[in-house]
Amino acid sequence: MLAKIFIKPKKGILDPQGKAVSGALARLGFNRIQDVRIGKYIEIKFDAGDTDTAQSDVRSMCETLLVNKVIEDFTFEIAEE
Amino acid sequence: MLAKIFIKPKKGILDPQGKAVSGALARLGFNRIQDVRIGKYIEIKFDAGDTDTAQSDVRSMCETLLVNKVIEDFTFEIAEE
Amino acid sequence: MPKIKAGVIVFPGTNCDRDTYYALKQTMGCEVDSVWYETKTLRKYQLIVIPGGFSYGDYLRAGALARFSPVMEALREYTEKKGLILGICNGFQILLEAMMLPGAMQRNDTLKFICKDVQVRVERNDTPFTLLYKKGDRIQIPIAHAQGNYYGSEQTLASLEKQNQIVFRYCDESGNTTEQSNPNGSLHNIAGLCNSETTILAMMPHPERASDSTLGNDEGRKIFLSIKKALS
Amino acid sequence: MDNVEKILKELNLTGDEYKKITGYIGREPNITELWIFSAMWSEHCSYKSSRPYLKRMPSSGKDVLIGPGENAGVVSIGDGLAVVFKMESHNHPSFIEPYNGAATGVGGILRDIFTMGARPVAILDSLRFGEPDDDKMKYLIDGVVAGIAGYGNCMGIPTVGGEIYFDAAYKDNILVNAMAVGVVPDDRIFLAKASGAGNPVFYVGSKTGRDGIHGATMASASFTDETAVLKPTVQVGDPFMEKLLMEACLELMKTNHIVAIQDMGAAGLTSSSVEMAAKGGLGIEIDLDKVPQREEAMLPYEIMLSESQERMLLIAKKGHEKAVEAVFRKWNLDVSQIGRLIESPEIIVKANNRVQARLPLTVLVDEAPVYTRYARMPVSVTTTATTNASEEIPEPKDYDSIFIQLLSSPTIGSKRWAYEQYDHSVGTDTVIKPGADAALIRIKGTRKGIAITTDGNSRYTYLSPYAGSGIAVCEAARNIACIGARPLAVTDCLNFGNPENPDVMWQFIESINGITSACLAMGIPVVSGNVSFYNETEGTSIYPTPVIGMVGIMDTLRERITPDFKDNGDSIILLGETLDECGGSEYLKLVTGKISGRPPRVSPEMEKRVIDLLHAMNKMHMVKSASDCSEGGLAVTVARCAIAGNKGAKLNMQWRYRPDLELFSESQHRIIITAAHKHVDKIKKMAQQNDIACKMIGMVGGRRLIVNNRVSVSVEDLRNAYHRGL
Ligand SMILES: Nc1ncnc2c1ncn2[C@@H]1O[C@H](COP(=O)(O)OP(=O)(O)O)[C@@H](O)[C@H]1O
Ligand SMILES: [Mg+2]
Repeated sequence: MLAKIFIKPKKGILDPQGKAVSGALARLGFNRIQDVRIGKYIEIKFDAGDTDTAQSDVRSMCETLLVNKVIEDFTFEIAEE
Repeated sequence: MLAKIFIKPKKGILDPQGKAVSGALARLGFNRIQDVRIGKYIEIKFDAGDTDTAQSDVRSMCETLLVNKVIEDFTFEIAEE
Repeated sequence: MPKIKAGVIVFPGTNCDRDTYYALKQTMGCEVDSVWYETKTLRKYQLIVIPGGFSYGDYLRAGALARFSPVMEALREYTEKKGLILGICNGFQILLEAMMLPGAMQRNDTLKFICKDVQVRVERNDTPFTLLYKKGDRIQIPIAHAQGNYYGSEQTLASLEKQNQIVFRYCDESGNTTEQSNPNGSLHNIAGLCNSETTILAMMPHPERASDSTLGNDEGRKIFLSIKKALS
Repeated sequence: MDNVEKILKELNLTGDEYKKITGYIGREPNITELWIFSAMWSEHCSYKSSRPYLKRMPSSGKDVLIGPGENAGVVSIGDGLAVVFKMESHNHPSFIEPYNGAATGVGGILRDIFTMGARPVAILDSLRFGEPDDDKMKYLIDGVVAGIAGYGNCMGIPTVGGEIYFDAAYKDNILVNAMAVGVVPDDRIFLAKASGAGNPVFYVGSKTGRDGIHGATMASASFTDETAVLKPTVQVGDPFMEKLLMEACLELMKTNHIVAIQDMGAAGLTSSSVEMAAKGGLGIEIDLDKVPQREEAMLPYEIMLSESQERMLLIAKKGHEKAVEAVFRKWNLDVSQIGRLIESPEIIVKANNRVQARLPLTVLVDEAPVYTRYARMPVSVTTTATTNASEEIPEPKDYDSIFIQLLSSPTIGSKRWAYEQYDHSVGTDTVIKPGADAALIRIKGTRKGIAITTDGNSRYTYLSPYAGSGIAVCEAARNIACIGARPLAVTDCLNFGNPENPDVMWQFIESINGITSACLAMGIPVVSGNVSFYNETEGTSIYPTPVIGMVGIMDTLRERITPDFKDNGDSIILLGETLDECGGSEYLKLVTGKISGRPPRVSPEMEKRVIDLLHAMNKMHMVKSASDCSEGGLAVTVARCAIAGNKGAKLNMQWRYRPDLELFSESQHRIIITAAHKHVDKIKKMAQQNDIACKMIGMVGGRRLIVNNRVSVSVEDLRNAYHRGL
């Protein structure tokens, strides 16, 4: 299986990196940027019996290790490769 | 528009962070992990006349700034929010 | 003989500019300007230093945002006239992002910021930056970075080796370039690179922190003295 | 207001306090006003449980330019220069989000320094964690260390020292204290004291979000499950922004455009505006619509209470507005004139063209409640602190192995794993780096150096807050002396449990008394500090943990001493007396797992004599190396000197006590020095004249550390044990 995990800063939480990149894009002439948020993209290849197990495995990986729930939100997708 | 950009380490490039996370997941008991790759997830909200312009804008943001093509690959999606 | 004129570029977030300024004055006795990142020409200088620090907070990738500053245009023009450029730490990262040297920096393979003294071996002394060293000299010098893990594709590495562009490599106390002595995972133990014309030197270690015996180490001093000699 | 009780509870105000408020202002406060009160009257801002006791500490001295009360203390060091320093805690935020909690702690203390016009030259961090053996604690440790590194490194200010202790008492309440030191010309010091009614008030730096709205309240409450609900308010630090803010402020401070400046720390805009105006005896009017905002639809109280980082409030001179704005624009920073000073001593807060709050400043500042809390000696002091520790320790069969275990224990072992992540050489002023007894920072353009250290052993303070706190001062002074400097002044960070608990209050008062008597005896003033109460979780308090930050001065860098053994054949000399004192020691804990017994005896008078003696001997160029004895005792000190110098040593002890007790006793007021053999007689004589015990205990040389017929370990093995890491 292949899990694709998308992590981003929670709403309301300052994202200094996004802010800096937003400024840089504007200086480069992309001047209709409203907001930039930068997070992590994680791909995990793993074995799991079926999609349901895979779903619950990935959720628990996110919650225990991959995501800092105090400041980040996440979503994920699972494909059978 | 909302662009979702997925950046990951190029194939063949050692990803030390991915390796560390893979080890940590194994220690947590997720023992059928084959590979972990860690990259960036970027969301950009911006104005663009139509999807075609948006497409080409985002591609050029990636190629000029957001992605370092020596070590990274990217894909993106655009939604009309 | 007129005094050498050097410029130290200051980006928002640069933080070794004052250290570098001081070291240039102390070692080379040259005239030094702090050069604001919006400057449009560098014609009056014989040496430009891009110092260490966290330009634009090192956000996105170290050096990625600095690369688009106005002064970088001026720097390109300056290279055409064969002026000398020394990039230290963040300066190295910026030169890579600006594609003035090949390759890219990844995070240290320890995944941590590392600040300590390391040993590097001088691979060539026929550059303006190293002419007072002997080839094979081993010098102790501090590093302080989170992204100093040099990566180049196989072709890039082959060409760097072939053209002899590797100026410093991490090594052990006996001068051997072992895996153990490589602090950050850099391919081919690369700690410093030059361009093929040897007018640009980019290095992760900080010579300005190893140029004053009061600080317990002046083994990097000869880099500045070499430049002085080359320009005189 | 409906439901006053519920609101008061959320705001951490008591019913009596509410009554006081209505009495003073002669009406019911509205919700914005009540929030302002809750912030200004919080423990964190008002020091309502601690104020009377803090006054006991000596705070003046001939070199003190500014004592407690300003953003940081300022002490003259001659040559027209002064050092500015302070320590602060960021405990609760770091437990919730270790990386950002620690990072913003560093950011906050740095702002306190450059607010005063000083360029920060060093950071130190004093950390307390639970035992490093579970995943949660490892996560906290990694995050905190990385957060400190992340902020300080980006700012380009070296983190040059600190300390890390591990003890189960901190399992659910870690401590993260950060200290910063700056240097300023003594005629360019800026204060947070407003002047000139009509002068404009400027807001600069990051935009305001809903970050840390409960910050001051959270720091004034214990941890319960309810505090966990406050999580979304966590602050994220932006060191890049702070670097720009610092450079812009320092640039502005070279001009004559501003009259006062204050960072927005705890309780953000509220405390900075109220304090600046109140200090100047003026009032202030601010319009929240002019405050740069990051989030939509923020309520007035949210803007007033936000603890978004990297923001400053300053008062400019009327007519200089354009010039002020130009400096901040150059650095790409948000700057906005949000109000002005007024004659009448009150704060007027407007938003949406309406007055949202209007309160008299004297009530907010001077009438804040003061509590004389009930204090009582805890039972533990009589039960655990009076046992005879040495009787509980069986003599080891294998000295080598116990020695190696001690050397590699988390608290004693080298903290290289942490300080290698800190850029400690940026600035090109770090003459003595982390790893020695104290750090030494040179001041370019002079021959001077400043020495800095932090100290505080909370096992001692748990067993005897008075003695333990005195020891912290003594040890700090000794560490300063060991690198060849003279102690100058102290900043403190007093981390305690819940002051409403009489046990804790007793610990707090005893601790203040201990610091006070040690500082008085040694002539060292306390010029700044911070109190952090409510370090408890579900009713269990941490050990009382006063941390002492000390700054010393060295007139010429040539006087510096380092701990490493220098030459084979040098004599190893012990200054000070070893007693059978293993109470509260690392050795006792290692062998028995207990924290008990009487802590070592403390005598600030003797400490001063030892320090002065070392200083005198150093002036005569007789001291080749010096290092003090602290945790782990004499044996650990000798091992560290051997490792640092990469040289062995042979000790010939004349045992007064059982050898293990003598080797690992933590008696205070002791320093190990080395000297050329020809100086030994002179050294002994000087010691005798000053009534200080002095014994030659061995010689430098070889590749092993050998103690009589008990210990024999190679320097290599010592090094591996010491640097093993967690
Ligand atoms: N958190 C830390 N950050 C930076 N340096 C540290 C830290 N912890 C310890 N050190 C350094 O390691 C050395 C030894 O620390 P410690 O054992 O506390 O010293 P001492 O017993 O002399 O007070 C000192 O130089 C100290 O500054
Ligand atoms: Mg010490």
